[in-house]
Amino acid sequence: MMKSKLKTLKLGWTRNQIASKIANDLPHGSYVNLGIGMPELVSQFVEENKEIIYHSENGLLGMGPPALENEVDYELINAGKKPVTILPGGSFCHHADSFSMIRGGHIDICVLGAMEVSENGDLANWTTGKGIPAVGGAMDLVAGAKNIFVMTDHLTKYGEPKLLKECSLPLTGKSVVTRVYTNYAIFGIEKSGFKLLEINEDINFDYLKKCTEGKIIQ
Amino acid sequence: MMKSKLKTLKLGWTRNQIASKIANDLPHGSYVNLGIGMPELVSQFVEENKEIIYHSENGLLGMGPPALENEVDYELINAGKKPVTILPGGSFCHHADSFSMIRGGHIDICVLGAMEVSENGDLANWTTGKGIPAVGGAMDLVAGAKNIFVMTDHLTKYGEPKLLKECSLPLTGKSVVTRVYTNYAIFGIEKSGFKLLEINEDINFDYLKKCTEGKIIQ
Amino acid sequence: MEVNKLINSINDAVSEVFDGSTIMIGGFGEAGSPVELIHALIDNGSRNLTIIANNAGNGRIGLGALIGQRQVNKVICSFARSHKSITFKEQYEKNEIELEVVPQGTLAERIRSAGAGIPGFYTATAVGTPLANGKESKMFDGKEYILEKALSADFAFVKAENADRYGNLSFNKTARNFNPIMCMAAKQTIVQVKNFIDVKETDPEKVITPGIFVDKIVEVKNPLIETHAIENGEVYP
Amino acid sequence: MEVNKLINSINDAVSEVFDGSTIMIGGFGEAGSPVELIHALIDNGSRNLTIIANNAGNGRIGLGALIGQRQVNKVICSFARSHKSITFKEQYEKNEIELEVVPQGTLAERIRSAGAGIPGFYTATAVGTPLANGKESKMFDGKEYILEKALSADFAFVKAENADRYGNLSFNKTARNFNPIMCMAAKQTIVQVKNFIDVKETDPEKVITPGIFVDKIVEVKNPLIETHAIENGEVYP
Repeated sequence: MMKSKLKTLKLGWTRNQIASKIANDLPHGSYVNLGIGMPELVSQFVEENKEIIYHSENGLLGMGPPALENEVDYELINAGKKPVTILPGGSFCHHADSFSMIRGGHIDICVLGAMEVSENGDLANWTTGKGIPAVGGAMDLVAGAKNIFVMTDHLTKYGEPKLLKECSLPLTGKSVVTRVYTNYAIFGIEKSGFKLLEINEDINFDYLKKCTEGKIIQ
Repeated sequence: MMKSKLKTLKLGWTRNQIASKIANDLPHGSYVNLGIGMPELVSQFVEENKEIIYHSENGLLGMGPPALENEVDYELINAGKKPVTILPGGSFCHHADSFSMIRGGHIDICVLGAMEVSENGDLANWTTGKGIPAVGGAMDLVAGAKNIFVMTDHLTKYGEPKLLKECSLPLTGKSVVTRVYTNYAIFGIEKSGFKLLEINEDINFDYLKKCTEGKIIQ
Repeated sequence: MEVNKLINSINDAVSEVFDGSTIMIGGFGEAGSPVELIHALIDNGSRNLTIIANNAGNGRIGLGALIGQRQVNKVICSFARSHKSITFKEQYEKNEIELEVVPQGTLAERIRSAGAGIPGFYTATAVGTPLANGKESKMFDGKEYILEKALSADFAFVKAENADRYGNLSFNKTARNFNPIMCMAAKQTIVQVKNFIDVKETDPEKVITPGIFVDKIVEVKNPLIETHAIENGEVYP
Repeated sequence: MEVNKLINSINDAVSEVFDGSTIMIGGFGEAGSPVELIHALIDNGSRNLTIIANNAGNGRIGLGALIGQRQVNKVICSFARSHKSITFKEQYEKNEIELEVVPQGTLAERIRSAGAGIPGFYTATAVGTPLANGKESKMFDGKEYILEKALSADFAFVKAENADRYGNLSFNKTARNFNPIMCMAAKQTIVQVKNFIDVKETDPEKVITPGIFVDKIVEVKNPLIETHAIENGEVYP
């Protein structure tokens, strides 16, 4: 391993390109929860010919785009606490009902960021172990949604791999990730490791292996 | 004991009189569930100067009187499946929410019939052990409501005591009854037995004791 | 492309039901009972069914008819005894149909739990009674509770008042009963609805069952009224 | 005599809160947060409080102010980390306030369970993580779940949009959040409401929280808007 020597080159797909690839993989009519931060980009790239229904865990199904200045209602917010809108056919519910949708396996896909992912699908994305521990709905989402898509840079800002043999940080969930989208490549999670589904055209496989601590299956 | 020799005299209070005594004991503003059958009489005798809110476990809070012929909606029924009405300020809910009101201890008083009551407050009122076993909401009500008032004839139609040392029939709940209203007397349930609160003026205490297998405390 | 869960034919709506399916049937008494969906299931002919419902059917229509057609092996319900419940009684007395009795609130909560991803919960209901036999118990703060397990199904048959293309539902009065929680607890939820409405008419504050819990909708504008049908001696098929 | 849960004075509404109370506070972020009730609690002065809420307050108003006044010993919440959460951070870093972190869905379900008379339930949430430490686990169908216990309170502080004299509530959009389930889980539920409405305006199909879960209502027609108040640097008291 040569973690510390890898450079943080802005290689591979841009964030928008990753978002677009995820958007392409959302089936028509699916119920999707987009995590706070990078995953919020995904909705912009959904093709016109399909309809996705967005869930926000604070009790909003059928969420629309962020509220324009003249649309702001501070009691119509998303899980990131930003003012949003609701689309026709949307609905409000209380927190126990909203998390029943999650825990009960009714959300088809949840897209989340990651600090670390292990080759068996463990996810760490809630705390570095320092500062105030704050989990929000992350543990419920990873345990409950049918598919967990991770959207992340392939390397940390220090150039270290995020796709590991085992996570070193406190886990959010065990064996929960089903797919990983990075700027370098897209992987499924199989019992034996990260199954390579697509690699960015500028990345060669040897470099990908060097940047990935966990086992890659071709 | 001389169970079989007791006669089924129609002594003591009428059913309406028992219902009226129970009605007097319902506090203003209380949430009350009246069981199917005899307990349904109670609501007629509530004094004008207080307001009781009736719960029907099939998802109706704020139940009004039975529906008149021109008011019948077969989808507005009570737990006995008879058409009823809803009062202003009433509301509908689903079964899980309705039984949350019961199981969560939000119903102040539930009035139920009984086949047998034991001196420690056990109640048997759902099956004789013969025929199709059918429990409905009885077990939830007795386990959940804050107070369980039993309304019953003091003797069975064969002249046998219903207030026993121990129930012989399958139980609905253990140590759940808080008060018993019969045509002969009114009892609280205490650790040591049936605490006599009021006796009908035509019943003498010796006769009451003969008609009651469980221990009476004066 | 727009999401639209409306199915034109009621027979198509139930076409995926298979022999040996477990089916939840909404309704309490006749309120909210999806009689027309059950009749379509009689046409479909699937057998060896397990039915989860509050009651065991009345007369020879709806669930009463389904049982009469000998399509049902087992009923899980709170109250199977009614003077109008003919077909269940006939078969129960001959040991030809199985019955699991569940207290009504426990039944509701087991269904809701399945929908909410909770495999088991503790309740004081039935403690000390024959219905607690064989169940694990546990003390919380000095009081005894029994463990009850989630109850799920392959299909839920539900009756609603209004539905839009997403499957957002509202119900009529006490016809709500088991319907919303059954929508949550089945792999496939099939709804018969009196009024299929435009999504613009859906008020987001007033949706009772959000569309996420609904798979198929079929419009039945004039559903049979059970009381009248039984009074008239109606029989299906 | 008519049931009427309206209280004229907000200070009277919270007057029964005592030192050492456990209080649920509704809201998710600023949506549905009963800021004026919390300010009345600051006036009331009760100390050594345990607060159950999703967040740990923002700025120096509402829960942020209550913590700033050192009335709170412990916070049970899912997300206490926010750049606007000043007072909690100050005290947490000095070990002057206790924190119990609960996953948001588990928090909601534990509250709902308390209201529904369920002392414990099993969930897959947090299995294999540090938040499962010390919790009983159990296998259901080959999968591991942990036991989570009901979370109740002495008081619930709730914000609603409309209330009638019975305490039937409706909420504004995502201000619903934890409010309805907290109403169920406390010994005494106190509601600040924007509009006190005549009972004739209550549609029985559209009640979100039935009055059975509500004890006291106080009207606050123009509640503070947290975003604006924090931008303006407002401080309470």
